[in-house]
Amino acid sequence: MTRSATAAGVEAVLFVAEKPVSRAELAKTIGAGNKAVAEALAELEEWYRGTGLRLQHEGDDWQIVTAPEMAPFVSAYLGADRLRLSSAALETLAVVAYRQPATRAEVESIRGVNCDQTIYTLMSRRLIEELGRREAPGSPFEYGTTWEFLECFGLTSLDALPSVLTPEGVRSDDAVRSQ
Amino acid sequence: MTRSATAAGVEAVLFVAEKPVSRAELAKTIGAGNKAVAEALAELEEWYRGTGLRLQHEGDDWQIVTAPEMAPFVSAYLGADRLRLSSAALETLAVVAYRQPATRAEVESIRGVNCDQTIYTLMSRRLIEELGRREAPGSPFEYGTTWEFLECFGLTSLDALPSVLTPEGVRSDDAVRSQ
Amino acid sequence: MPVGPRPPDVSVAGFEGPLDLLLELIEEKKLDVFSVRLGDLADGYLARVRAMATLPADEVSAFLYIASRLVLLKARSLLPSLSPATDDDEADTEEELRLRLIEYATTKGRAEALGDRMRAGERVFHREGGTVDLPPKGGDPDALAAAWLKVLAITRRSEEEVEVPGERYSVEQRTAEIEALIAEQPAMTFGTLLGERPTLGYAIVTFIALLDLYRRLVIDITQDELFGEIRIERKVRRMEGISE
Repeated sequence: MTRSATAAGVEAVLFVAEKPVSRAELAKTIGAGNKAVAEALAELEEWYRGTGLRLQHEGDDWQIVTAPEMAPFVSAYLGADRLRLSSAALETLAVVAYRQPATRAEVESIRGVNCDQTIYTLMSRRLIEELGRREAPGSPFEYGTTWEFLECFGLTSLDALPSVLTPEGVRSDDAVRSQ
Repeated sequence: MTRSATAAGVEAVLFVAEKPVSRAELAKTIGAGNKAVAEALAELEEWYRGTGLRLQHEGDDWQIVTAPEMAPFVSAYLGADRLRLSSAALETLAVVAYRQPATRAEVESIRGVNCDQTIYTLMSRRLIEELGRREAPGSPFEYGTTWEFLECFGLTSLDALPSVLTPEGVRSDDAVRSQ
Repeated sequence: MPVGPRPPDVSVAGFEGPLDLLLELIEEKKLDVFSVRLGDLADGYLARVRAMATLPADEVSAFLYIASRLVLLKARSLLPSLSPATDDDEADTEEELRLRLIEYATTKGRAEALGDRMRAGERVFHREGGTVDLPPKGGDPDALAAAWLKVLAITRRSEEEVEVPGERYSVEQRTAEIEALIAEQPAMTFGTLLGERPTLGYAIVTFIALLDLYRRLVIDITQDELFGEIRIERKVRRMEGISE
């Protein structure tokens, strides 16, 4: 009934991964041999039979997806007319929307926490995009919101973003831009 | 060995959800009754024992997360930092976690020192949040713990907070509940 | 995960606060928090506060508050006529302080349990998603604005917090100053000791120093009426050669 420790480790990593992961990367992350990882993947594949999940691979890249039979439920959930973002992702989106163009370092310094994962999520939802590189040390990417973002939030343009007043009554976007 | 169809559906929906989903929303999405969903969640909880995943909930909102024992692998994959808090911050967090909702004055009266700094530290790490204002003189903010808190401490729910004996030998959680 | 510098959480001389110091004293002496006479701890407590090199001004008041209550409890046990004026004055009873100590001990135990979990590092992770191909829809601009406001509020606080820590005083240093002064001048008032426009921290450190000198029988403190001027007098040593 119990799974091997390697299979549990592979499952956890694939669960959080937002893109397919190669067997070599899995082996490196888990600290296991290629053979053990191959066995773990076979074990998982077997295990997911009859569950809501399944293991999918293209060549040597693996990912967990929902089982095709569950498609009606998944689209009922995702298709509902409501944007679903974690509160972390919503905060990151707010920073990018009000401050664009913003680099990852700027977003992180404003939020005070690492934003790698949320930026990736927002990019894959096409709510934000890379605008180009800033002419600054390290040439960081600048991020901005997309056309889909305006569409999703029902905004005619960025000027239609709700204006937020700071406690001093300054419009927050002005306050930040003048910093 | 096979899961019920409801459990598989619940699993698939929770897998694609990027934020916790309430039992009522699960029921509506799957087209099942509340009771069937409750049973499916219990089934999943049991099923995940010994795997790389586990079920977490706060009140009635549910989410799939990685198992705490897998933290080293997942952190390695995501490049996540380890949480570090001073013992002062941990004390403030302990008061908020076990007594929530708690105001700043309550935390300070228990700890006997000013807690501005530690409350700020915990807020900026998203471990606690303002829940709203209490209807009392001065309308002070009430604080509670977040999902991030449950995740950082590997707790399946607030019921899983470590139970500590008070000096009287009473289980502290009982002591709190009887208040 | 934090990025960038954060102001450190201050803890004084290894203690998280005055209640922590008091608990430590009880543990060191292997006493029982339920039965110890708290007034008996006044001397030990003041000695510890005195030994602290420096205290940030805003923390001093917390230590002073407990010190003054311990001294009051001690005085009451020596002079039973000093029993509380009214029973409403619940804040002054020994039981109230004991309950606070017990509650703090519980909190400390919980904090340690949380700390153990934190150090074990067994956190969990959720999925952020990302494998979804459907175009996003149904965003709520107000929710977005609220998230922005929340981030702004936290950022603003971090800017406010970067103030330089205020003045620091040493109780020991202040005690030595007053002791030298009283050796030259047999009587003075609290007001003169404070001088013009004292800061709160300075007043508190001066007051703790006086409590300490009083405990060591160096001075006498009198006050003729409530809120009247506090007079400080050099204590006449009845028997020369007695040291503490």
